[in-house]
Amino acid sequence: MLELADVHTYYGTSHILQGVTFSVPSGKCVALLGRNGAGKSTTIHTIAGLLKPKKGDIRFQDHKVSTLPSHQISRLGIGLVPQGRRIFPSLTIRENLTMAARKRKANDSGTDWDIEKVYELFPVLKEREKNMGTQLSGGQQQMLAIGRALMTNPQFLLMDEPSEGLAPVIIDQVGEIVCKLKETGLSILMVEQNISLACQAADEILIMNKGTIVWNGTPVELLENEDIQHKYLGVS
Amino acid sequence: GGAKQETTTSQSEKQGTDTATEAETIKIGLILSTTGTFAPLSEGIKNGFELYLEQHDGMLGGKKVELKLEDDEANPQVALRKYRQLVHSEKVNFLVGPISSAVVYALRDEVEKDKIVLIDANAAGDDLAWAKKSDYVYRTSFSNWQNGHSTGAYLANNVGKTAIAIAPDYPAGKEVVRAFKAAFEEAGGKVVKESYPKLGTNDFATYITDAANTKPDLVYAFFAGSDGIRFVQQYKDFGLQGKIPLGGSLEFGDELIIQPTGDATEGIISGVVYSPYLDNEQNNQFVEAYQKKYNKLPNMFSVEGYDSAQILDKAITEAGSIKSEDVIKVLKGISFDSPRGPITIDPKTNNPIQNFYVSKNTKKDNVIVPEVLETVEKLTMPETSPFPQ
Amino acid sequence: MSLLKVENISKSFNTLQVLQNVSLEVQPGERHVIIGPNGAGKTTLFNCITSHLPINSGAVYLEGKEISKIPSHHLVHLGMSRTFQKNNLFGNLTVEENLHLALASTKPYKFQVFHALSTYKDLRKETNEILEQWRINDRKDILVNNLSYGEQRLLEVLLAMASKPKILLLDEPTSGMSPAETTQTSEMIQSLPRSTTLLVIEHDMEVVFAIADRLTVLHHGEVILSGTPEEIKNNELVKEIYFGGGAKAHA
Amino acid sequence: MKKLSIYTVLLALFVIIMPLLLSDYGVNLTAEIYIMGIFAMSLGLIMGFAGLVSLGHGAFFGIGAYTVALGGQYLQNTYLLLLLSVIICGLVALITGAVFIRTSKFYFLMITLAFGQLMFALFWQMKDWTGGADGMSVSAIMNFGFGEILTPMAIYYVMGAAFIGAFILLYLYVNSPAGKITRGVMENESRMNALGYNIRIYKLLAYSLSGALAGLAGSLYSYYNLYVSPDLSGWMFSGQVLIMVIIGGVGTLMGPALGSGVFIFLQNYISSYTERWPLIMGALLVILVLAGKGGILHWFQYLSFKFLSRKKNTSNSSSAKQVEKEEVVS
Amino acid sequence: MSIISVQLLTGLAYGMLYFMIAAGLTIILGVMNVVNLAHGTLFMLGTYIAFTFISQQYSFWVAMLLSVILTAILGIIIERLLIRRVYGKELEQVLLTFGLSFVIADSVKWFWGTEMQTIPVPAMLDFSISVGEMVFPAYRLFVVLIGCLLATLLWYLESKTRIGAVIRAGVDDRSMVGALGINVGLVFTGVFAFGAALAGLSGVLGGPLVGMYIGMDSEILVTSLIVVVVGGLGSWKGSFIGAIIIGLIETLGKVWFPSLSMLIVFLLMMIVLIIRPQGLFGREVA
Ligand SMILES: Nc1ncnc2c1ncn2[C@@H]1O[C@H](COP(=O)(O)OP(=O)(O)OP(=O)(O)O)[C@@H](O)[C@H]1O
Ligand SMILES: Nc1ncnc2c1ncn2[C@@H]1O[C@H](COP(=O)(O)OP(=O)(O)OP(=O)(O)O)[C@@H](O)[C@H]1O
Ligand SMILES: [Mg+2]
Ligand SMILES: [Mg+2]
Repeated sequence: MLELADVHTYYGTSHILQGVTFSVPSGKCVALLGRNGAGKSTTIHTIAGLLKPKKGDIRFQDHKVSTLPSHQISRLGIGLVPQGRRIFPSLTIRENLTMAARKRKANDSGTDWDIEKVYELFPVLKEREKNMGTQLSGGQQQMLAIGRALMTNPQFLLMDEPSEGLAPVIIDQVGEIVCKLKETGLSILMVEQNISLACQAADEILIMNKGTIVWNGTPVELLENEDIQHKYLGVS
Repeated sequence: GGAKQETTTSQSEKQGTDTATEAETIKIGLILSTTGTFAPLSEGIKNGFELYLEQHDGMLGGKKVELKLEDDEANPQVALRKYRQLVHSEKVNFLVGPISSAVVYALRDEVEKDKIVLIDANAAGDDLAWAKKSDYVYRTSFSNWQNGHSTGAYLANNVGKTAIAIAPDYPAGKEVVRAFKAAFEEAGGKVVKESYPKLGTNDFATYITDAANTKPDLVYAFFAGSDGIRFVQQYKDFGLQGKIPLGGSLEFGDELIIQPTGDATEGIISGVVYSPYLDNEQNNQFVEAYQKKYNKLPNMFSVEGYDSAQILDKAITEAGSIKSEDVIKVLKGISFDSPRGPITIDPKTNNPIQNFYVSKNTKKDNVIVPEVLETVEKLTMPETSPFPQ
Repeated sequence: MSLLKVENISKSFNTLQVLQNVSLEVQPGERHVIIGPNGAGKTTLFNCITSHLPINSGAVYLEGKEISKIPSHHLVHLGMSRTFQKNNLFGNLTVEENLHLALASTKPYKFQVFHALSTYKDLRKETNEILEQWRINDRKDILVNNLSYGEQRLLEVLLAMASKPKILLLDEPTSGMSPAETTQTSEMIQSLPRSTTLLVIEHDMEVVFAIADRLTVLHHGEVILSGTPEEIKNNELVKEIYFGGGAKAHA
Repeated sequence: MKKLSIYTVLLALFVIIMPLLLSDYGVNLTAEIYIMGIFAMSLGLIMGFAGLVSLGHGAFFGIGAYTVALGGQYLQNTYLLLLLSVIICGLVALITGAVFIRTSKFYFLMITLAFGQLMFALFWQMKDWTGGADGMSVSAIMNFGFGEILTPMAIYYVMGAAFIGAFILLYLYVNSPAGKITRGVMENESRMNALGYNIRIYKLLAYSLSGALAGLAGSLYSYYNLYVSPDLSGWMFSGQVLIMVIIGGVGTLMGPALGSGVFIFLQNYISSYTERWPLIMGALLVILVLAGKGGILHWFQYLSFKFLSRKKNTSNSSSAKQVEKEEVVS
Repeated sequence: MSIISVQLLTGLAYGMLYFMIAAGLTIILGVMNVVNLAHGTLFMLGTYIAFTFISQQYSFWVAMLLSVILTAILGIIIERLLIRRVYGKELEQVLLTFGLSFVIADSVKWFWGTEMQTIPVPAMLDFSISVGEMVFPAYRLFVVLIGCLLATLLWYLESKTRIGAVIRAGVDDRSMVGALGINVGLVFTGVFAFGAALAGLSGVLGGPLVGMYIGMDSEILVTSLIVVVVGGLGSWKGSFIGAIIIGLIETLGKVWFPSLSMLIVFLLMMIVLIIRPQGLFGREVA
């Protein structure tokens, strides 16, 4: 569904992504792990069109997206849950959700997300819908960010550390949500620090280090491979 | 300390005049306010000046003239900087200038020091003729006192005895009104109320409705530029035109206000020094030439510019020199024929003695024309200020 | 005497009651961790303790002295320092300059207007010590905006520690850090001298149980339980509202 | 410290050499540029190092100028008059600043605008003392105890020295702990607060210092121009200085002074050659912005940075960055 | 009609005119975070363009329409070519729009000359309503009406459409809005053009009241900036109330404090900001 081929991205003169190649099959969840500063967010941003790759090719379904502006990429059906939530502070919670709303394309068959469905998923958002976005607690904001991405009715979801700042019980819930979303046909690329969440939700694991993919395999393989865990994830 | 300052600067100044006398051309610095609200006034002066030059082969007093135009932005601080540039760098021989009185007062001290002749083509501050009179500054336009004084007697004798006076809250406004008030009350009238809206007021409704309420015999107003246009317009909109006679300063009889406001100016009585419809030989020629060159009617400012050139022409010719000391001897008391009538510079005030034409704006062949009701002959400023300080 | 004592404080935003009669005591040298579901009021509690928000009722005492009305910047000089849940750094300054600013606040020369800051040796020395200790010497000239998120998180903690506080309030210090950095930070927190008392909000259970002497559980703005890690771990209610099936509670 | 000595020597050389290259008028204009340079630096200080953008800085310039104009009628001592202006302006800045800094950003801009207009109106309406809209001549003559300073050349050197003095003062301040802390306050108020700083005190300190310096510039201007009018406090003038600061480069010390030089020079010369000077000036400003490096000084830094990094391509990026950062204060 | 009611109406009419000018400014400034110092010149341009068409014998209404369209197009050009490059850089915006205002104002002077003019009141409104002894020009009532219509339109756009939220979000975090599938560039161009069109519209409607002259741009700019600040940034409702307050204070101030007429609005702004540093309706700065 999504394919990256030899993608290079720079910040000014610093070469961050140094030839990233991987693909995310339809209806699957791929988790991207790696230490801080490895380039995970940069990868997500490059796919979402917030950064332009200098070299390489990104294809989504039949489209070459690496040259498109971000709003067109989003309209192709790629949703983004960014790192740090990036809630709009001058909008109320309801507005944060409604401003993103977009109808699902007629020809695909996933669940049609609307504000009621999102409220069902995260009831606390409904309680506080008149509050400004930044008046939520950190974890609540994370829920809002996920809800906002769902409002665009994506076929493909980019999630940058969705579990950050969430209580364990909610993390479990996020895992469940991810699985549910997969069932509705959504594909997901998820950056995660929480290895157990990643292993629970993902079908495939990628490990990134210094701007390249250094390992890939299934969750089971990763859990068995203490070497890799230690070397690239710093798990002792 | 003043004496010392003079000696130190006069040296560099002497150099300037020396080189200039040798040269064939004379340099004239034109300090006007070409940006901002004074732009139309400045354009008139510049046009008039250039017209005179064109008619005289670009020469004044038999010498080729090089004009240097500078914009003072109606700000005395900027004007001083431009002044220094003109005098110290460009080494001009004469200055013609400013629109604003604040600028003329700022320049006055400097020209005294540098001994440069300044022909005041517009700035009307009274004090320039009195406390701040300078041997180097000669006015070709008119003073606020003259402007306010000119209609006072006529209005009291012919229109009514009680008046409300309105003028903007800045020195010119106050000076015109005090002169008007003195003349009006001397002739038996009474100014019952004075109001001073801020300069650049958008809305005079408050003052106009107040006037409607007070019911004086007449309203006397002094407003220039866009303020004047708005005032006249709103005087009509609020139904006072034709109800309470409006008398005013010479601006209300000038093309600059009549042309854009049209019918709204009908009936206003003002004391003009100039109108393109004045019938004298000088003026007929002038209007024709001006219209030919600029494709529009001249206004009072065009004449000010024209006369500034004319007075310099005459003075240089008569003095046979462009040295300031020689020229100022001639300038005192000089007379010439302007499109507005005969003019003499009063040596007591360095201010022109000239006719004022009390006129009423009247519609003729679909255009508004100031029709002369009475001529105030040879209006001279008093030698010292008649007002208590 | 307890170092920090929170007595019956309540806080509401308009009609929303966020804290209700919260009381809490932290003994000198203690490592006290606050846990609770999202939106329980943990960050708000911090804001109330540090005077970033005015409290509606109750009082906060530091070493027996009431501090509820003392402006937040002054608390630093009484020995209380904090980090923010959302990174709050000097993005356009370098790492080194960030540390300089953090260190200078307790220096007598902070109102000095003539001597260059760089001439103060003690400041340079302390900065270098921190840079060395955390092995970020090579990052010192980088603008903070250009650091990755996890690196910024670390700096957030370092800034708060610079004033050598008696009590340090950390709001989710390891959120957004990779397991490696999390371990490192957790170790760093543990290695802090006992002279620094800690009050920590954290969602990472590994970290929580690695550092906590005592735990307080906050739920809907109320303290529902306070006790030793063992007590908390085995509490059914906490399992239900927070740990979620207890699956990872024992990591 | 070493850097400062180098800058000071360079500036001093500049001040000494310029008269050899310039005409009388050029010297005179440069003296004015020094004064405006001090004024622009004072505004640049709060804009670039405290994040306070003021559209009423002319208020202090005006107060300084009128202090000399009015005080000069009773006092002869130049030191005393200058000191008086500086103190009055510093105090006024302290008092008004205490109220103004409660507002932020655009609101600060507008409340200072109102303050400037207030002073403007005051000078305008106290006609008996200030001559009102017509302005007043200044009778004070500069005398530092070595005789009266009257020749344009002497005035030039006084202004040049004052300029260098102001630069040194600001350089010291900007690099001092208080200066750096103020910069931190500009970057992130809430963090500075959490770190234990009273942010208001630092803002106020910068604002008062800036006001006092603007007052000094105003009082020097009074001596230089020998004529003052309310326009010195008007918003047009304040706006012009603001533009000078931005042209020169916000966040640098010398930038604003450079900006004032360029602005005054251009405005003077373009307007002598064409009546269309506003159009050309405006277009130049637009082009400067579109070129996208910030102010003029930023351009210098950018070019010299390029030059340097080409020369020593061995130096890695972090040390190159260091160069860039250090130059910022110059 | 008593004197005081005439004065109140006058104040209201001016307030509405200020509102129309300030609305464009506040939308661009508060909502897109762009300080548009060229707003005054767009206002001026509106007047001059309308004057040209009217003197070519077009009706007032046609001239108004054309003027609005042309200023909107100019707005599009300005946003696309210039403003676009300085989003988020406030000081550069100041420099850019200041330079632009110089360029536009001087071009106007170049093209139209320095003559002062007025735009005649449209014939169908060229009458006065008199009650008792007092007279009130109908055109001013018309201006009040248009002001109210504009307020209604803005209210509708804000509360009944998504556009308001999208724009505010765009200011908070532009690239995030893009990542949600909204073409921020287009939205911002639209908003800027709308603001410019409002400037043009108020230029035409203000023509019969304030006239047409070189230098009108800066006077109008300062007043409208004050309106925006008194009302509170980014809130058109604030500007609405602020404009009415300023219109009334200016009018009544002439009666009550004649000696303060020069600085009454500045004083008002100062007092408002001292009491409420974020303006009357501005959001509290967090
Ligand atoms: N705006 C920027 N300018 C320059 N360099 C940047 C910028 N943002 C990130 N970097 C650098 O790019 C590298 C990769 O950053 P990225 O944010 O992709 O890391 P990450 O893998 O997402 O880390 P984390 O887990 O901390 O979020 C880091 O070394 C960082 O310093
Ligand atoms: N400024 C505010 N205005 C209104 N409500 C607020 C404000 N700040 C926080 N809240 C609400 O108060 C409650 C407590 O928030 P707080 O940030 O303290 O939660 P928390 O325990 O830190 O949660 P998390 O673990 O998600 O960070 C939440 O429901 C939040 O929405
Ligand atoms: Mg990341
Ligand atoms: Mg929290």
